[in-house]
Amino acid sequence: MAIFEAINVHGGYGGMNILNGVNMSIEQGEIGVIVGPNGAGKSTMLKAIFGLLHVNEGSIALRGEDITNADPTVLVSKGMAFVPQEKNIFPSLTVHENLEMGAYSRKDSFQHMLDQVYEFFPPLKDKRKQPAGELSGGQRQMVAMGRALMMEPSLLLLDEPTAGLSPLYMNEIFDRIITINKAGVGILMVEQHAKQALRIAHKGFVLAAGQNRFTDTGENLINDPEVAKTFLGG
Amino acid sequence: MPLNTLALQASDLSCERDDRHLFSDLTFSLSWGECVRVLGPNGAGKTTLLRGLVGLNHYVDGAMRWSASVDGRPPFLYSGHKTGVSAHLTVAENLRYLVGLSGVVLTDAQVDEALASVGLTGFDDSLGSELSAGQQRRIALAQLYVEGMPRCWVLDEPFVALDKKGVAELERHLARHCALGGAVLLTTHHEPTALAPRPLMLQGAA
Amino acid sequence: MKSLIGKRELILFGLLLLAIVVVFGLFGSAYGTRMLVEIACYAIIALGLSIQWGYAGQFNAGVMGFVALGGFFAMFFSMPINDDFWGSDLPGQLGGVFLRIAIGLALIYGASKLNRFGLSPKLRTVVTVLVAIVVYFWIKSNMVPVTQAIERDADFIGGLGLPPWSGWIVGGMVAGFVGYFIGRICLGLRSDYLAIATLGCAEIIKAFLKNEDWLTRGIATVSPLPWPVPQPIDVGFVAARAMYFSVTAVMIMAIYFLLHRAYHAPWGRMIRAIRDNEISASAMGKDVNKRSLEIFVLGCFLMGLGGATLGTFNGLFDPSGYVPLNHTFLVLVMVILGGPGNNTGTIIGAAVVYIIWIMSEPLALWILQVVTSAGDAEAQANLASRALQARVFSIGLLIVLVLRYAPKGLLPEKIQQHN
Amino acid sequence: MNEFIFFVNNVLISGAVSGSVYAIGAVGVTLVFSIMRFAHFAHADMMTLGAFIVLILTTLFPGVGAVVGLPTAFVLMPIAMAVTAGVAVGIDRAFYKPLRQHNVKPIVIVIASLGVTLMLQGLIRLFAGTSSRSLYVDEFKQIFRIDVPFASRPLVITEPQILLLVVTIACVVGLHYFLNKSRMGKAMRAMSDNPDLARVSGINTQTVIMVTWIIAGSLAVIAGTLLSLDVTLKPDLSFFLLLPIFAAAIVGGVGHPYGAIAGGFVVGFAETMAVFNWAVLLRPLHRAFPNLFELPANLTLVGTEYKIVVPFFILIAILVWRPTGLFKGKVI
Amino acid sequence: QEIKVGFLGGFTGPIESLAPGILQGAQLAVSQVNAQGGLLNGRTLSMPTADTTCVDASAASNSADRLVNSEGVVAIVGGLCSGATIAAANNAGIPGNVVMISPASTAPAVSDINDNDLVFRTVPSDSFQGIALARLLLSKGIREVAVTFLNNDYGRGLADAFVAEYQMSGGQVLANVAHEEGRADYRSELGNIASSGAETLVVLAYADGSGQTIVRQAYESGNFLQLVGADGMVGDALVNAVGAQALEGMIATRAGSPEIEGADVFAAAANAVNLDPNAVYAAQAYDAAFLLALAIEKNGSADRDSLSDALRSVATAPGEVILPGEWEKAKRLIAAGQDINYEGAAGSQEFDAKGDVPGVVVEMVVRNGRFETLGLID
Ligand SMILES: Nc1ncnc2c1ncn2[C@@H]1O[C@H](COP(=O)(O)OP(=O)(O)OP(=O)(O)O)[C@@H](O)[C@H]1O
Ligand SMILES: Nc1ncnc2c1ncn2[C@@H]1O[C@H](COP(=O)(O)OP(=O)(O)OP(=O)(O)O)[C@@H](O)[C@H]1O
Ligand SMILES: CC(C)C[C@H](N)C(=O)O
Ligand SMILES: [Mg+2]
Ligand SMILES: [Mg+2]
Repeated sequence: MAIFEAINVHGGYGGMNILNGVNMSIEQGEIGVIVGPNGAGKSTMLKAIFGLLHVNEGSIALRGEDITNADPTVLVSKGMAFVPQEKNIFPSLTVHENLEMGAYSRKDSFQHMLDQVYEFFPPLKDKRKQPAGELSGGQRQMVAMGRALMMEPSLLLLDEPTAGLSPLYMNEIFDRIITINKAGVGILMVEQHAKQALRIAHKGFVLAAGQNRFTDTGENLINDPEVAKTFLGG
Repeated sequence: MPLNTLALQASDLSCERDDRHLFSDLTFSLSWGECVRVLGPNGAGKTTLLRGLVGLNHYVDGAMRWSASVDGRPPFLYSGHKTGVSAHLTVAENLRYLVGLSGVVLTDAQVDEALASVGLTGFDDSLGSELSAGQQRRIALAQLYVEGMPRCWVLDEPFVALDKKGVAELERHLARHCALGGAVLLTTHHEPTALAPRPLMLQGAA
Repeated sequence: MKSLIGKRELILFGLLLLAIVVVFGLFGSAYGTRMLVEIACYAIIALGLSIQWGYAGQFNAGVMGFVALGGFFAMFFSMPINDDFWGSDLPGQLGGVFLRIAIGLALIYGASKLNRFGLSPKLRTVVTVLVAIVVYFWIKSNMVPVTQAIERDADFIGGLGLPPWSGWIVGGMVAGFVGYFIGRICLGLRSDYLAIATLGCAEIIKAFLKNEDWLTRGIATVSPLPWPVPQPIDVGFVAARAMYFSVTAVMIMAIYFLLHRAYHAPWGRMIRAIRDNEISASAMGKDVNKRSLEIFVLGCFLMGLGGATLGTFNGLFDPSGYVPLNHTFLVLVMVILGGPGNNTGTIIGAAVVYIIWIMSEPLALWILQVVTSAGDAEAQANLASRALQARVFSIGLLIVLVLRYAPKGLLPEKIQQHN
Repeated sequence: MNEFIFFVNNVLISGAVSGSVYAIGAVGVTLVFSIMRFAHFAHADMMTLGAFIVLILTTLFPGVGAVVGLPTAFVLMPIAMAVTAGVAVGIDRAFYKPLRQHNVKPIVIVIASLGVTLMLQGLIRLFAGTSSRSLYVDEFKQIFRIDVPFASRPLVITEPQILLLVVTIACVVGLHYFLNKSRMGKAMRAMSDNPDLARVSGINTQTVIMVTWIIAGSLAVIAGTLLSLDVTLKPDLSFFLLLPIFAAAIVGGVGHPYGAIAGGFVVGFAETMAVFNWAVLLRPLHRAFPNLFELPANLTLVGTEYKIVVPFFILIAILVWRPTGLFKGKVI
Repeated sequence: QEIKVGFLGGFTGPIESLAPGILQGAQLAVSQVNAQGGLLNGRTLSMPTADTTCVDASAASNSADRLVNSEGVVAIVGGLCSGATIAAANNAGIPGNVVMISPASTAPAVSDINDNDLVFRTVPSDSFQGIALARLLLSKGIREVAVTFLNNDYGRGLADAFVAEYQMSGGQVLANVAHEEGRADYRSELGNIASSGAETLVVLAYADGSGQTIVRQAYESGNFLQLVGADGMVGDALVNAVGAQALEGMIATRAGSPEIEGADVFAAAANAVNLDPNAVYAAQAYDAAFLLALAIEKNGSADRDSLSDALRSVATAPGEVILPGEWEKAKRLIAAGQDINYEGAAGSQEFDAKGDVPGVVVEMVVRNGRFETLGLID
């Protein structure tokens, strides 16, 4: 059974629809990657999934349970986590507190996750007590990822997690994502580093103008000449 | 007069933050027609350096000399890691505002033209907050297509959030700019293909 | 252009007329005419706020201060000349003080320009502040004996014996002048800051008028004030008030006409463009700051003017009588209820709200009386003044209700397509 | 020595007392601002409201204080805090929340809060009249006159002043721990930083807003009650507090709780120092060297009648030179 | 039908505890008139009230406007606070041609209203009380004082009169500071005053307003050994509010009733209706109301015209003496065309050209938690 499935999603900001029937699904333990040009609706789709904007038509389900237009707080408690594309940290909170906020709705101890995040992103460990706003662009991105991992989510939505990261860290992040994924976490992420991302993806979705243009395995999409030409930049 | 051949001359720059040296004894220059890319891993101090050079922070010590500027306008065009796009202004207003910082006033036609160059045709009345991340980046980049802007560009991570086409177009534009005698100082983690910037390593980085 | 008066306006006017007739019937025509004049004065003030808030989105929470300034100048210009003062050597001494003030200001100004002579801006600021402090004490020590002498020997300096309307105009101008300074400082900041700053400014103006007894007679009130038309003592209440009303009515019409003209001129188009596209002034260059400052000053001018007409009509100048409730919030409700930026709406709003304001007292009194069903006279008197407080509540309630259910007011501003 | 005691009494103690009131008030304003992004003008009236509730309680249950040895009003204050907190939450639900959900500009909510100000004042006056009242219903204020060696004047401090200072310190410490150690406190800071991300992190923003009002309301009651114990209770108390409190909040940097506390004391001390007659302190010097200089009887910066000018000028100066406040507030 | 004489007083605001007693004094006169057959052929006298709030001039003139224009009163008893009286007279009373008799407005400025002979008072001016207060303090050996006065017509007028006399007779005024009504805290003002070194504080203000707060805080500060007040501060409500131990020994003055027959008659009548005859200005209010009733009867109609002439005629000698309560007798005499001369509860009420009356000032002191009258000051 698909752990996550979105069928024919229409939605947008205010009156106008940005998404015009998007379909997506990923199975337990899969990585899905969304690629597409600027303004295609990738971020909008993630927001729609996470209940941050209204879905006018279509349905979204998590492990078969309908979560269309559910409140983000509910989704978090159902094991979803989301790293937005921008403004994804709390700048005046320390790195440590940022991570704690990630675990806000956890009632149990999350010390092991803290350790794990610091292990994932060693630069953060030194800067634990520093306000996250004082970090460099890449370090912030790490904080954002770390924050999302704190809930030990079963489905992780990532909007351009590698933006502004050095190639070294980008590869690290992809490795981490694979590791997390191996542990059984479903991943749905938007990437502009499309090739690298599709390489680790089980499924790829190419969005344009709020609709699926191509949906296939990562492999196939990379090898599809049309996709490569228009969306992966040669 | 070195200042006429150099867009920027910086010598003995140093910066200390969090009780550690991000860089020290950094000396470099940027000539017209040249593109320099500041290199270093995350947290190396690239952003700090650029902001220090353009006067947005006081952490960077040392001598920095920009080429002389025309009638009191800033001698450089800076576009930051954060795009500086205001959520409450429309796209056109945002652009006017940004170029206004360099003392340039645009006609409606010029606005349309610049927006078209970055693929934002038709968005001029949308609010900044109503744009996707890549589109916001494009507003900031639209100033690079405006006539009469300073010729020395300081760009922090200009490629972030751009799609493949956008990246390629920007690379081409930067290359063209240098070929026409402009100067570019940038940071990016993206490996450019159509552009061959001179690397400037920030040493001592973590 | 479509006809100026739409159906909605007609209905509102009709209802308003009915309400006015009812008031005349219930409380007599002396009271009724008085209400009309007060409505007219408040309408002028409200127009001032309406263009600030409606045209330019500036929220001025210090209407009271500008109104009080107007009231003061109405008094100052129109009161007869005080021979105790002018006949002594006090005017000369006071002139000396003013001369010193002028010298002091020149010194401060000079200090603030020291950077031209190579002083670093930081040092210049320090020097300027020091100079300002010294000048302040110098003037203070020179001024206090003179003002005390005036208070002792002449009560206060009295008026200038000029026609009231001259005071009205000067009052408006000074209000505009004060508005200019506040605007210069606050218009570029968040709108809440403008609100707080104007609120504070109003209190300062009031404190000044209350405590500079040599100039204003302080809390001891000045009355009666001369009118530009015959006064009740000569022709009776109704006739005198009716004449006063005609003067204010003419003023409103003139202001209305001028605003209408300006609004449809290029200046007005620019203003609307600024307002419609909202905030960040700098997006379109310095002109925006200038335009919004103009609007702010114009608004303050109207408030001062209205305040002056109101002051003259009340026949007394009592700085402590200026309270935010009557002179800031009441006006605010008039504007938001009437429709910010819509002049017709604002005038109607002024009338509606003023009638509600007046009527809420007897209404609340009646309710209170029914509830407590008549105690002794003392309790009755007490009830009456409690009922007065019902006004405070009803104005507050009106504000939140309008904001929630009719955020654009009774007569929303007509958004015309321009360009 | 006497002169020094006089200085302590009139500047240090008074300044600390009014500073505390401003600080507690400004914290409330600043918290509301940082969570909901609007200047809550009705805050000072929540102080008055709280004090009136205390007054009602004190009239109903006089003598409670005698049992504990503290003023009755102080003992009953927690009940009023609970009530006022409830009222604050109710006001938000009824008046601010609908506007928020309509996504109006913040200034519109500011205007609504002015409306709420008037409603609160109207109600208070309608039921309690306009006169001033004492919160000491059947007791009298305890005054401590502490004799100091080498001085004939005693140090004077009253019971409510001591309570106020103690409670202020307790509030500051408590707030510090709450904001930095507790889950909810951190959530509040998170929400003030980035409300959208707070929602995404699973923070229930409605709850945070509610808690904010509860804290703001309770703090308002503390400030209002202790101030009224110290002076008297009047329905229009709030008008005199509004400006200093906002000045304090802005001086400290809006949205910055510690800044608000510092701002409160800055404004408080500035006020007392501005109206203090500095000639008093120079008198000993003058006595020692009578011919050195001439000492005027009155050397005050501004007359007491212009006290209100002090916060205003501080406010303007900050707006001109450093609109983000001493501690770099959130937004300008 | 009814004939209306309005009562204009500060029922709320800084004399709210004094106003009720004053109103009752006036109402006593009204009820006596009505009980003894009413006026002008059996019409009854009624007394609508209006609140001036004492300190807000606009409120005062609005209330007076209402009495004059909406209620249609023939005359007015009031106002009480001087500022309110002046505002009401200038803006409603005088333009409306309404006679006003104030039972309490003591400010010298009231004499100088340009009033077409419409404004009177049954209480002596503060130029009188101020002198009396100055002499009283000097006679007690108090030679240095600090003065703080309410910044209005009353406070300022009284302070001027007091300070002039006190300094002329050798006293020293170390500080003379105005303060403003309605604040919750006067400690900075008091601090400033105390910095002058004075140990006696003269507070010229109102008992339910700034006066109360000031004496309370003056006591708390411990900077003053002796508190002094005037008519505005006299009232047991003040003692109850501030606390007896704080006020014990406070000295005050007020306009009193001289030892005349009318005073005793009034006292008896007042006691009969449970009204404290010594309540501040109750007797004066009684006189004002009674005089107005007499004047209306004398004038022969409920018209406002020529009422002030009638008032002067009934109030001043010569004429058959009328004492408080003697309404039937007065009516009879007036009907018979005889001249009468009212000799009232608080004085003989002989109006001078400005509408003022002579009178006496008494010394008060707080003892055992109450204001006690010690006797006339000469
Ligand atoms: N406001 C600040 N206060 C204190 N330290 C800061 C502040 N801003 C940045 N830093 C620190 O300075 C160092 C350099 O940051 P900078 O932003 O210049 O890095 P960068 O090279 O641009 O990195 P990236 O590629 O991730 O953007 C980092 O370690 C960061 O934590
Ligand atoms: N808040 C908003 N209100 C209205 N329209 C919006 C809003 N945010 C985005 N849009 C519009 O929705 C479309 C899709 O935006 P979205 O952010 O989903 O793009 P994206 O695919 O994530 O692009 P990018 O690669 O640039 O991040 C864009 O055309 C944008 O203008
Ligand atoms: C009632 C009195 C205290 C009034 C006071 N004598 C005054 O003239 O204002
Ligand atoms: Mg996006
Ligand atoms: Mg960077």
